[in-house]
Amino acid sequence: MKQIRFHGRGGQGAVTAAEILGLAASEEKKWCQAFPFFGVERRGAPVKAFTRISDEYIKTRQQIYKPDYVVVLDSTLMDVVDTEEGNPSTIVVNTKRTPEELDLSTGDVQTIHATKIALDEIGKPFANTPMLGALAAATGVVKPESLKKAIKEKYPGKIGEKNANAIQKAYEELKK
Amino acid sequence: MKQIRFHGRGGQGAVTAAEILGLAASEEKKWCQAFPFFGVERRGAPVKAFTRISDEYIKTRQQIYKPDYVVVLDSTLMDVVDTEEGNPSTIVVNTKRTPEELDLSTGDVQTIHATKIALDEIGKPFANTPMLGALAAATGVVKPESLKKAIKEKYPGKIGEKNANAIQKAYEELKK
Amino acid sequence: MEVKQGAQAIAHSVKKCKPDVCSMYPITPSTELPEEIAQLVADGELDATIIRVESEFSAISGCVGASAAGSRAYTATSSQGLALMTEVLFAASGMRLPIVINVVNRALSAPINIWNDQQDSISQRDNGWLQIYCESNQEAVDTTIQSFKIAEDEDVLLPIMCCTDGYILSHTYEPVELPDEEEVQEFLPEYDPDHAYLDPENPMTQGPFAYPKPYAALRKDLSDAVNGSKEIVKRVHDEFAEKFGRSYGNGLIEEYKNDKDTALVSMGSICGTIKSTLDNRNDAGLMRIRCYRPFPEEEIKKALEGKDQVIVLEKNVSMGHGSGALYNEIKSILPRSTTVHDIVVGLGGTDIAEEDINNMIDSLSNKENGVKRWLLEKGGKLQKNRGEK
Amino acid sequence: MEVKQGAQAIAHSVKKCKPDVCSMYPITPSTELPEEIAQLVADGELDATIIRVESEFSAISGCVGASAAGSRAYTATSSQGLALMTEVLFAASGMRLPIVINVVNRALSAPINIWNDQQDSISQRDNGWLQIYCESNQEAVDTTIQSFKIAEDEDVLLPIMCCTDGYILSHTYEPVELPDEEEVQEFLPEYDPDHAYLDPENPMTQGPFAYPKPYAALRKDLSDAVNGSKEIVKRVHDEFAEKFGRSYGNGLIEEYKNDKDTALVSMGSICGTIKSTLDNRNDAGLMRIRCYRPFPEEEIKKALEGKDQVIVLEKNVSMGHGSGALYNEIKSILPRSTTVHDIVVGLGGTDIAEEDINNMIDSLSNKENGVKRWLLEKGGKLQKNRGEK
Amino acid sequence: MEDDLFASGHRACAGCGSALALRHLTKAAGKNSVFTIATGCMEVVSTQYPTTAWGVPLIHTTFENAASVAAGIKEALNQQGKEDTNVIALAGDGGMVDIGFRALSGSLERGHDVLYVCYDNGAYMNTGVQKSGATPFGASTTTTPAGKQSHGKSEWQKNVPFIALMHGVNYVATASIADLDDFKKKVKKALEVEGPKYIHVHCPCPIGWGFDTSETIDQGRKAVESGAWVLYEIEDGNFSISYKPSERIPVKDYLSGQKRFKHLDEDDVETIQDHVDRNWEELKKLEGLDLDLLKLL
Amino acid sequence: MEDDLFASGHRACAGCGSALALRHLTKAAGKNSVFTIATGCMEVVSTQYPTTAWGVPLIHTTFENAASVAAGIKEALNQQGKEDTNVIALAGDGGMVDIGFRALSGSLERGHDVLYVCYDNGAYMNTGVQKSGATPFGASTTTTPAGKQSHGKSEWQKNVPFIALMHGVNYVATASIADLDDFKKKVKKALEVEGPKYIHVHCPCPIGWGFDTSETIDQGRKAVESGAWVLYEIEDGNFSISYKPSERIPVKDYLSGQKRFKHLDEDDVETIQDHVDRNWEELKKLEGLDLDLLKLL
Amino acid sequence: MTETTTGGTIKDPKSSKKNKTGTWRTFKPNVDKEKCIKCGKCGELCPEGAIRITEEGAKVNMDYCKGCGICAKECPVKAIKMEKEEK
Amino acid sequence: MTETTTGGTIKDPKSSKKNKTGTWRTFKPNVDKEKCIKCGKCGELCPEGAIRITEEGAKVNMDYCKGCGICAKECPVKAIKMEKEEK
Ligand SMILES: Cc1ncc(C[n+]2csc(CCOP(=O)(O)OP(=O)(O)O)c2C)c(N)n1
Ligand SMILES: Cc1ncc(C[n+]2csc(CCOP(=O)(O)OP(=O)(O)O)c2C)c(N)n1
Ligand code: SF4
Ligand code: SF4
Ligand code: SF4
Ligand code: SF4
Ligand code: SF4
Ligand code: SF4
Ligand SMILES: [Mg+2]
Ligand SMILES: [Mg+2]
Repeated sequence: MKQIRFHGRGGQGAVTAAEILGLAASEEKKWCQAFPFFGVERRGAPVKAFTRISDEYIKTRQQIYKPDYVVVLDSTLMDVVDTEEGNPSTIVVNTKRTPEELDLSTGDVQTIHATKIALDEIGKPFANTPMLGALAAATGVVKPESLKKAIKEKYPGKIGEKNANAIQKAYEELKK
Repeated sequence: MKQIRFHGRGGQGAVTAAEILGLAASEEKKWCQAFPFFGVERRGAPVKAFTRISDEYIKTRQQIYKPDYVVVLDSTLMDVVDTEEGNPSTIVVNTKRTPEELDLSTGDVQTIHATKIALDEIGKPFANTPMLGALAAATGVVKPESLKKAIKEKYPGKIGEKNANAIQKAYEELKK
Repeated sequence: MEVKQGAQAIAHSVKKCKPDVCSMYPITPSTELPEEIAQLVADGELDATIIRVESEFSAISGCVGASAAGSRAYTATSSQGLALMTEVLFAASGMRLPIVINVVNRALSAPINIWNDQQDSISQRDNGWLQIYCESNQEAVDTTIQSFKIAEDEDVLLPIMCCTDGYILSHTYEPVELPDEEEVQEFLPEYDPDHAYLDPENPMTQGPFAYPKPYAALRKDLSDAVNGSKEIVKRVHDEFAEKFGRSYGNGLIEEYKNDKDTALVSMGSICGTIKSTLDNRNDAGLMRIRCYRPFPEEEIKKALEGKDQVIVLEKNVSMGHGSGALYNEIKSILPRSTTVHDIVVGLGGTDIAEEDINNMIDSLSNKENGVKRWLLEKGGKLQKNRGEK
Repeated sequence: MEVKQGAQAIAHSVKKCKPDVCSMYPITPSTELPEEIAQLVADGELDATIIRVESEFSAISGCVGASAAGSRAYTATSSQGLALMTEVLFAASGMRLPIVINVVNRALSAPINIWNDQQDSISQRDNGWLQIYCESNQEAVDTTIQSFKIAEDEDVLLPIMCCTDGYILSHTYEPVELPDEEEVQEFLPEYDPDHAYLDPENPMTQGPFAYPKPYAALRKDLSDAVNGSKEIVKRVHDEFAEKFGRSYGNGLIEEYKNDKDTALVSMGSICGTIKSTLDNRNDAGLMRIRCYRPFPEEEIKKALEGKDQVIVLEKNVSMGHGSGALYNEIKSILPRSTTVHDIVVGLGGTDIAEEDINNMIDSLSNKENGVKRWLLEKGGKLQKNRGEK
Repeated sequence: MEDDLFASGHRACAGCGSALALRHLTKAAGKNSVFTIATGCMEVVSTQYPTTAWGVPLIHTTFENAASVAAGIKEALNQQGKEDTNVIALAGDGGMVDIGFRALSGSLERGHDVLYVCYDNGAYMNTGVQKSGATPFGASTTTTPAGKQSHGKSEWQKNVPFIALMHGVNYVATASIADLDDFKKKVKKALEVEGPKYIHVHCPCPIGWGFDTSETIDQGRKAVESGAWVLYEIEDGNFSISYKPSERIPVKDYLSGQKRFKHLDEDDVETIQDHVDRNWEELKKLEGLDLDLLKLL
Repeated sequence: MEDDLFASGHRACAGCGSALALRHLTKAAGKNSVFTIATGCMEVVSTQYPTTAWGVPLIHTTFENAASVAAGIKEALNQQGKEDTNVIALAGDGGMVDIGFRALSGSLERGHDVLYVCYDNGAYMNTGVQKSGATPFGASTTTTPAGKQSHGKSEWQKNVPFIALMHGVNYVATASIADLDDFKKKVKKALEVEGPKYIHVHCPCPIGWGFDTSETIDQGRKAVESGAWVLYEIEDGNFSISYKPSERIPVKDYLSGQKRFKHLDEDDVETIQDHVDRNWEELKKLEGLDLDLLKLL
Repeated sequence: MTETTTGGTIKDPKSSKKNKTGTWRTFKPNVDKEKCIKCGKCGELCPEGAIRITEEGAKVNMDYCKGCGICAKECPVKAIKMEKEEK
Repeated sequence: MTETTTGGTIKDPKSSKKNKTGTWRTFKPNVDKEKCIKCGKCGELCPEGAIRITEEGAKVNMDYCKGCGICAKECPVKAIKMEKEEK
């Protein structure tokens, strides 16, 4: 079983990212669970969302305390919340900066300027979908094809296409 | 312990009669309970009320099924409800008729035209208080003095006086 | 001693406690309470503000506002009225507002019925309100006064229901001793809370939003306060007994001839009828629960220790069990060597006569396992749950 | 299989049951149900009338009106909303109206909190509604469909609450199989009641006023119907399993590795976490209560027969006991040879982790008498009731 | 004579104005009608299990929810294809004006095709004459008793017809059992209107008001003749007075026949007369105005 | 600058019009005020245990009962001899107009000396933008979503200020966060009036309406300039418009800036424009009339 | 045992007629058939629906008449008198 | 264990200030002190109460500013610009 935590702000699509990751896993005939941290914070406030992926039916309903991977949609959050909580093995951050500049204790730190990709590909600064591509590249937890299929199913038509492109772009960028 | 049942119609003061009988018993340092049969019938409909009198504290809260005495405030009720239910030893009826004319199975049947007394003494056709005088005369369950004291305490001033007179008159009439 | 109708007597008792705000709505059979209190205020005998609300939801909400402002708040209700208050009842205990309600017990719809049973308050048993059930009008008068003192005790600070059976007590005239007003004032200290007032000089926020951890911790606080109040219920009862000379068992439970192998267990006015019945036989005793919330587990256990047979008579049903709610609470604390029977009685005002109680004692035995039965009418046969062999 | 949010999945399940009237009011965390259903109607995918009421009191009242008129009526709610319905809930069961509510469980105020526990529906346990608690979203989807069929069965004719844990299920996306609409229609017969319609050609009066005797008799009828519905809950569950290939224990309870000396007892989504925990140890099993009302006493007794130790984990408190409501219900039916512990967990959304469950099993033992404990935060120590030595 | 749809054998008090209103309401609405009623005198006296006074379908649930039960019924009947069945929500002044007011307001706002009828006997009669929002100023009730410190109810009655109107209701009317033809005409007219409609009918109660059972009609008539109760209609936002007494009798003539007003002193009576005069003037003004009362927000 | 009584650190969304209203409401009411608030955005964002944004005493209980809790507070403070403390009951449109409406109506009827303030953001925002009685016609909300069969909400908004007025309330006003001086003036004026008073303040919500957080004031302003939201006062039954745009902008200019109206077609917009025009005319008429709106029954 | 129906529904419309409220009466209306002009007023105004207008004039159904006296009071020609019910 | 107060009352007025909502911001207002005419409009209109007008002009308390942009939009002289918050 793999457990992933997303950090974002209300409105940035962390929950949607967690959901789409689950959808992608499902495309691969895996079981999944995706859920937000159930807060009442308003738009702009830090939020968390989670995904579990497993080859088997997932029975447990506890929250995720020890994520395998962490995805940070907005690097400004890193001063505000402990994004490394629970010792993830990999952390993927949306930022212009390099992993070194971030100076984290997590073993595998990967960075990507997903907002730029989003602006380029989708025309809006929603970094959540490209960050899924980045996660796929960094960890292989799902295949980028599954992500693209998932996003196209959720958003049929243009929007889905564009988001799929952003996922692909981010995937490739980090794979390099 | 003595148990008394009153029959009347909504608005005729059966409950008040039961209460005043209780008050009178209390004047004689006895314990009492007075309660209506808890119906939702509207004014005019047949109603029942009860009094228990005892030398000791009364523990029981059951309804009264076997009254020692029954008081009928309105003889037109006798075709409508079974005023003899529970085999009372004495039944006192407000009517112009004689006990014989009533043709009841109760051993001791006493009649008195209490409405007339009420009209004479109180100026209103409320037979409930004179019927208490009649009950006292017929059964001795309380003394007429206690009834008069009770009614005067409950209705200080003129009204109490008049009702007390009605009680006395009815008492005397039936004692003859 | 004065002969007074139960509801009137309670109203006079309330008056002596000098509530500041009475926020009330009429409903049979508690109606006489708001009526009598309105008359006392109209006649200048009680200096309280009455809020003649448009619903029971507002009745209890008005009490919440007044109590949160640091005043003594009071209401009375029954049945549908209490059910309508449900949401606010939970809030009031959570906010630790020592509101006093005289619940005049009545059955719940549907069908609609105005007579007595105890479904209304018993179905509020989870909500953190204390509940005391009275056997007589005198006890109702006395318990009303005790209620204010218990609720406002700084170790309690909880709302309380003083429960009396509708009609059977509320509409019965019988002698009561109304405590002297000055003595009541001596007995009942002024209410001057530290946790609930609304003072612009000292602003506080009441009724906040809480995340899981503080929420759970506050619920535990509440639970501890409810449990802890047992001692205060007892203490206030004893203090009252000391000052006014009347007591009711140990304040939590009352035992009557409870030295037999069989014990009846019940609450409220029916216990009078049971006592009267037991006066004529020698094979059973009574353990009356006076304080139902908090549930005096130890006291009950002790009082029923070693019994062969316990017969619970209760005026409520917990649907889906085929029995009343009290049954499980009693059964769960007794050893298996004690046979526990449950009889649902008195629903919607069906009378329970001494003959019925005799019949129960005669027909039940500790030989069999505990049984669940219903008495649906006076003099009726004990009914089984459908499907029971 | 589709990955869907719990609430959405349930909404689609409701849609397949084709309710006629959905009378609904939003409240966290059940809000997504009225929202999703509104969207389905707005898009012409469901031909139902939505009544967008101004309160939950009217939500359930609208259901009562529609159901009394002989239509299939539906609503969804949580917490405060369910509490606000209290009075009408009693009326609806008394009138035998087979309304279906999806209760998305949430804690009750005060303090206000929007997260999951089960206080809301558990505190409605007396009122004659059936209650089924789901462990997963798939079960919620399936049980919603079963609920209509159970409720409308002519031997039942009772309203039902299909309960799912707020957020933990309602807001979690996971794969679910949404039954085919036509198959659902085959499974669920048309509702054509004989006891509740409003036809000018055939006038009937519903919700009358009843004197004590008929009142008591009607309450007994209700109780018998609730108890009798146990068989239908089971039967409908089996029929569903037959047709759709999914089952949940025997429909009433579900046993998991329940061949150990220790059994955990619980309801709802936490049972998933418990199962997962038990997968890594070999000294305890689980008995999950799926059908809480009616209370499947015999089934539970049998499943717990001979256990040394039973640990009840419950997300509610019956104040004044220092424990949850389920505790007494379980304890009262088990022999004294079985030690029964109660742990109040998960109040107001506090998470229960596998570590906590391990800790409970490890720290409790059947040597001592049953204990009552509280888990107030994830990874926290089990707390005693204040005053307990 | 056709059989009443609200049948004999009901248990209302002798001389009950509300029962009279129900006889005629059911008659005017006709057989193709479904009723729901809030708890109150009329429900308690007409549905004692296992008998019923109703010849049309009726459902009672609670005191608060007649309006929302009606909404449920109406929408269910529509779904069943029975759009032409009249649905009528009935409540006393307590059930409509006070405790049931949220349900009424919500139902009006949503616009269900339901007729709401408040039978206003001026207090909570079923529970023994407690004040309601509709109780008139000065009336002594058991919760606003006259006493050393009190002259009865100290607020004016709640203006529910206008409040209903402000919900955007196309048909609002007041009526009285003193003019049954007017009442029935209004019921019929209302039932012709699509959407929500509201009728408030004045029903004297011998018990609660304190007058002889034979005077029920007379008391209602005096209310109308004095202007203490004004008969009017508001159709599509247009206000019109249905009946204008050639000369209004002094309100004292109305008040003096009732025990509930017995305690009022001359000042009180004057206050009430002033109020009635003032209202009458304003209502007459309103009648002449070119103002669409439905279009104020 | 004096410290706000509704302090920074509250958790409302960026650009929240309602939070702005509360800042100024508390300022205008001043320190000697006690508030009670219904469940809703403003309560949830301001009272997260163990912190509070409130610098004045506040109590929250449920969603339905702000008005009756306020009644209890006011009467208790009176009993304590603190008659001069302002008591203010605050609720969103859901809490005031829908679920809390019985409590409001009852409290108004009884005449407690309380100021009721509805902060109207046009829907149930706290639970995710569901329709309320105050939601404008045509708005898409999560419970009145635009869809194949639907053009958003199909009823006009409930006219609560006039409904409140018809309860006999001596001071009723509408306001907007687009004119804070007007709002504060009205709050102060209201607090000078004895008895119940009602203020309904329009508070744009970027989340629920769908506009950029920077446009909150602008959206409010467009509502006022188009006449979709009219600022007025009704003092002792006398109606007056507080602000008359020299020329009303087309309502389209207001609607077009918001996602909730995005689906409306030309016909819809015209319907709304007609409605707004018509209301404006009627309100202007009303302003000129010699009619005491408090004396209609 | 008491007979019941599912949910307490009553399928017997107007069965209140079994309840003879005439027993509540203490005064009863006496119609003077000579005077009666058959205007129907009394029948309209009787809260019990206890008056039918027949060929011979107003006819009171004593099974239900509660004796309120409205008919007597409102009869335009005073054709009805209330008399004490006697036994 | 979590600390609690009786009934959950909060006796610490305005303690929300402990909650630095400045962390929510993605854009931040930048006041051009030169342009600012100290009219106070921005301070009045800030939902956070995060602007004080000082001698030198409008001053934003970045601890609480959520970056809504109202101040920038409403400033009569356009003295405020919203800029992306950078890390
Ligand atoms: C929630 C609730 N509160 C109170 C009652 C008690 N109750 C029943 S009817 C009634 C008064 C009814 O008054 P109204 O609506 O004016 O009808 P009326 O009896 O006057 O005809 C009251 C207070 C109730 N049934 N339910
Ligand atoms: C009885 C009850 N029903 C529903 C809710 C859920 N609820 C809380 S706030 C809210 C909406 C509030 O809307 P409004 O009053 O307009 O305030 P806003 O959130 O828009 O500021 C709802 C539906 C509740 N708390 N209690
Ligand atoms: S109390 Fe009044 S309204 Fe009620 S039944 Fe009697 S007369 Fe009619
Ligand atoms: S949702 Fe709207 S009203 Fe609620 S806090 Fe956010 S901006 Fe304010
Ligand atoms: S009112 Fe008089 S005249 Fe007319 S029908 Fe009746 S009895 Fe005859
Ligand atoms: S006395 Fe009354 S009840 Fe009898 S017939 Fe005349 S009007 Fe009807
Ligand atoms: S609005 Fe502009 S000019 Fe006015 S104080 Fe603020 S920054 Fe300065
Ligand atoms: S951007 Fe918004 S929150 Fe920040 S100072 Fe300006 S108005 Fe205030
Ligand atoms: Mg009434
Ligand atoms: Mg809102």
